[in-house]
Amino acid sequence: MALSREQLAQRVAQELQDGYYVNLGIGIPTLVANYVPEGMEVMLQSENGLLGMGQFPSEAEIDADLINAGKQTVTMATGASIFDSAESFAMIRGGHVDLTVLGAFEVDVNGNIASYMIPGKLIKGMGGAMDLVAGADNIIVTMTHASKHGVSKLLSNCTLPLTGKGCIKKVLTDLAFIEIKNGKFYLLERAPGVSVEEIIALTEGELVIEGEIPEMTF
Amino acid sequence: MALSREQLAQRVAQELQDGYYVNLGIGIPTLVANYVPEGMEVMLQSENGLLGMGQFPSEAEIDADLINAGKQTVTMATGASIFDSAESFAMIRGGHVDLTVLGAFEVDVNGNIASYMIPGKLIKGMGGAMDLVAGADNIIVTMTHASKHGVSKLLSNCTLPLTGKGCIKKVLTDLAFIEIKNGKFYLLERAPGVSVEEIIALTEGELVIEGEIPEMTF
Amino acid sequence: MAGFDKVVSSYEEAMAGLEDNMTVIAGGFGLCGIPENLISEIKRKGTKGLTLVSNNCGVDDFGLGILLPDRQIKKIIASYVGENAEFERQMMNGELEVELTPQGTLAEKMRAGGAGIPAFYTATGYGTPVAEGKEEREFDGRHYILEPAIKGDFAIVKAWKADRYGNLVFRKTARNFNPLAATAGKITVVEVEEIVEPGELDPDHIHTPGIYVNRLILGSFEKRIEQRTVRNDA
Amino acid sequence: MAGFDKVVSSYEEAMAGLEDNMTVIAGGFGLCGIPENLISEIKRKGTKGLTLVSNNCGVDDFGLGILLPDRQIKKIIASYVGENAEFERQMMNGELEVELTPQGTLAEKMRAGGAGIPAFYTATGYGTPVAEGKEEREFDGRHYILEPAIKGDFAIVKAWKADRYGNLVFRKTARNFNPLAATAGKITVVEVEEIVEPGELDPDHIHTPGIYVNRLILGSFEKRIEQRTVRNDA
Repeated sequence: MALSREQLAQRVAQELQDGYYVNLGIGIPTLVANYVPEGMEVMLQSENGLLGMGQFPSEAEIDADLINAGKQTVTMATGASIFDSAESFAMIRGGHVDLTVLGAFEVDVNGNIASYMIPGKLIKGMGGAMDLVAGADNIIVTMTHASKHGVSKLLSNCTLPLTGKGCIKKVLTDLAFIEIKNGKFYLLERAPGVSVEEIIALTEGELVIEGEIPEMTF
Repeated sequence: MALSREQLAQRVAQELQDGYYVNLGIGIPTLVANYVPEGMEVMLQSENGLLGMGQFPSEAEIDADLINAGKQTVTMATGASIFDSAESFAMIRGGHVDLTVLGAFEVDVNGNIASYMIPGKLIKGMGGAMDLVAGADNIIVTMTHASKHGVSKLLSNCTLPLTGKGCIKKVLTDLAFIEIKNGKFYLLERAPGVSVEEIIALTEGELVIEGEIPEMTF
Repeated sequence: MAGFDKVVSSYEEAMAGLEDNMTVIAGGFGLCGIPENLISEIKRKGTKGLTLVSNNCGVDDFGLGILLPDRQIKKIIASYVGENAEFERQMMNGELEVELTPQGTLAEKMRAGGAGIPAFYTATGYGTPVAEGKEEREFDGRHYILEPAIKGDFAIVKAWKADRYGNLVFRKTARNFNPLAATAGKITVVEVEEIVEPGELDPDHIHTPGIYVNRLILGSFEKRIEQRTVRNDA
Repeated sequence: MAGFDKVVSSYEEAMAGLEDNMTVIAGGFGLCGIPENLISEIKRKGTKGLTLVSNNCGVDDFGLGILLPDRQIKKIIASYVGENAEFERQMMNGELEVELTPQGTLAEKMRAGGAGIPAFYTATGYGTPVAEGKEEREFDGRHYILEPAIKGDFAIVKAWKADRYGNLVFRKTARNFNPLAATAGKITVVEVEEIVEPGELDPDHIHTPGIYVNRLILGSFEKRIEQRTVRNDA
């Protein structure tokens, strides 16, 4: 069965390591914070200028001067630091963030990602996404494998305007965990109960299947 | 008579305005701080990361963590701020300092300045001088008009390696106050008791003399 | 102290000299740390044809959004916009020009503007619509694009505390773009919650040295919250 | 807390992995705010062929100058050097390569290295020996040169206080190049006068966030003064 939002977050969380500085995008990526493995600590970077983002505040703790990149009120974790936007993106662009998790509309076999703009619809802007994909070595894209109508989002070539070129190496969809290299998708894992054939059918870009593909475990 | 070091500093100080942020180079420029006119306030920028440099410390105040760009122990003036070297030169390069005063070996009619290197001698380096001359709109160079052997330092073309190209507009020597424009030196003032002829004789670059040249007043 | 006292006593004085068709750089992220009263003064003045540089454009009735109804904004350079209906309408009708700029590039462009760096290379936006018309270049086998600096005729900034010399301290994530905007205005105007005497702020903890600040005004702030999120167990 | 605890217990551990021919970026201005014990550890280790990036090169018996007698430095990138006799001798004999870099350009190169900016334009050095071999370009009628970023295999930094997570606070003008060096090392090693628990430093007043810091060690410091200047009337 396709992974739930929570399962997607859980599977991403398995990629965390103790001491990782992590930037989590809006949506499913945000949920990853709920599944940090026991005994492990990660520090969340919020690109509006906060390293060490804490949980949401209580009513009494709400502070208009303390928000995250999604403009939600938050708190600071112990050992947090505050900085301006240039410093925040120096951190991101300079490759100091250990893991970036973000959503996308499409990715392709060359590691291109489209995530910010659907022509003809209202264009809200890329926010920090272009900086995040260009700056991070270690990025996990989380997305549904295909649209509701069965149209694949893992493509030979992205059709939408790009957020970044050649920068994505790992994609976790509701059906599969996939690595991108050598201009191809490599199937690493499949969602529990999802067959390799189902994944092949919903993957438009070239998909390499080597040996037995294990099911994800949670 | 040629101006003394103190008179040079005094004459430069006449160019100060209330509320000026000023960077004073090592040597004669440093003395300018002693002649800030009554009722006027200026704030001294030290390029190692201090805005609001105070006087030298008492023995009890000496602090190894508080020095100026000449590596001398100093104090902070009221309202001072501390910043890193990138911020300090952002300030300088970005043109936020109102007046820069520095010494030189040579200047020429095109506003070129040579101040950091005499080939064949030990080369110590330019420190912050190249940034200062490139970043400031308002620079006063203080120097002797000629060498002890009577060789002019106000030239058609600098002979030494340049610190900056086309960036100097005002030069105060021990003999004259000179403006540089249109590829020429313009004599603005002469030191008390120094004749225009003496200045002409010691100025190698083209010198324009328009009307009566007043003596400096102190 | 006259020479370094940056305090002005009215918002009219704070924004004096702002004229039609000028470029204004504004601090703030969403509605957090925005110079709300300086924006209101621009609305009151009715200045038109402005190019605004700001990460966002406020909401319909707060922040930079309040400059939309009277068509005061000609162009906005921002990373994320459209949180307001009037913005969408003007953009769709071609009444408002929008130059989308990645958030980090926007921050760096402001910093560069203030720091005398006319342009810099960044990998951000390479191969995307942002790269169109820009120089591309390889360094060590990686692709970058050239981004020019941004400077403003005015910068409008919100800080927490200041001394009369214009030394600024920001509070929590209300810092965001404010220190960068402060460096990039020909005239930088700052509104703050508290003004103290010079010497009261620790020199080691000043975020923006007063050299960048031209005018300073004491304000009172609504500080509207865009996404009021609380935890359930609290 | 294990994951973010950057504290190591020996200087040997602090500089582990430093090998011959690596590039080391060092904070400090003159002898102010230099990582004196980390430099001593490099001397003790005897690492050779180093490229050093630092505003200055210490004096004969203190600071980076102590790496000269054993010829540990192959090349130095600095703005102002030669405060020591051995430096002069090695430079004159061609035993030591010196790349003079304007102070502000040096600071900006370190910052760019840490910030993922591969190169930037600056007017500093245009038309001077510094511009030789560099691209020149006009923006708005002014001349600039292209300067590449600097990154180090190691960065060695002196801060005042740190928490165990590596969040740093600097003191007075001992800050100088230190925060910039901290961002530009593949491995950034910091020595400090005091280590406190996470949460003890005000998040608004942290100069260098811990993300840049790999190793942290508590040191004791001589803090030698280069020009001890006092006023007469005091």
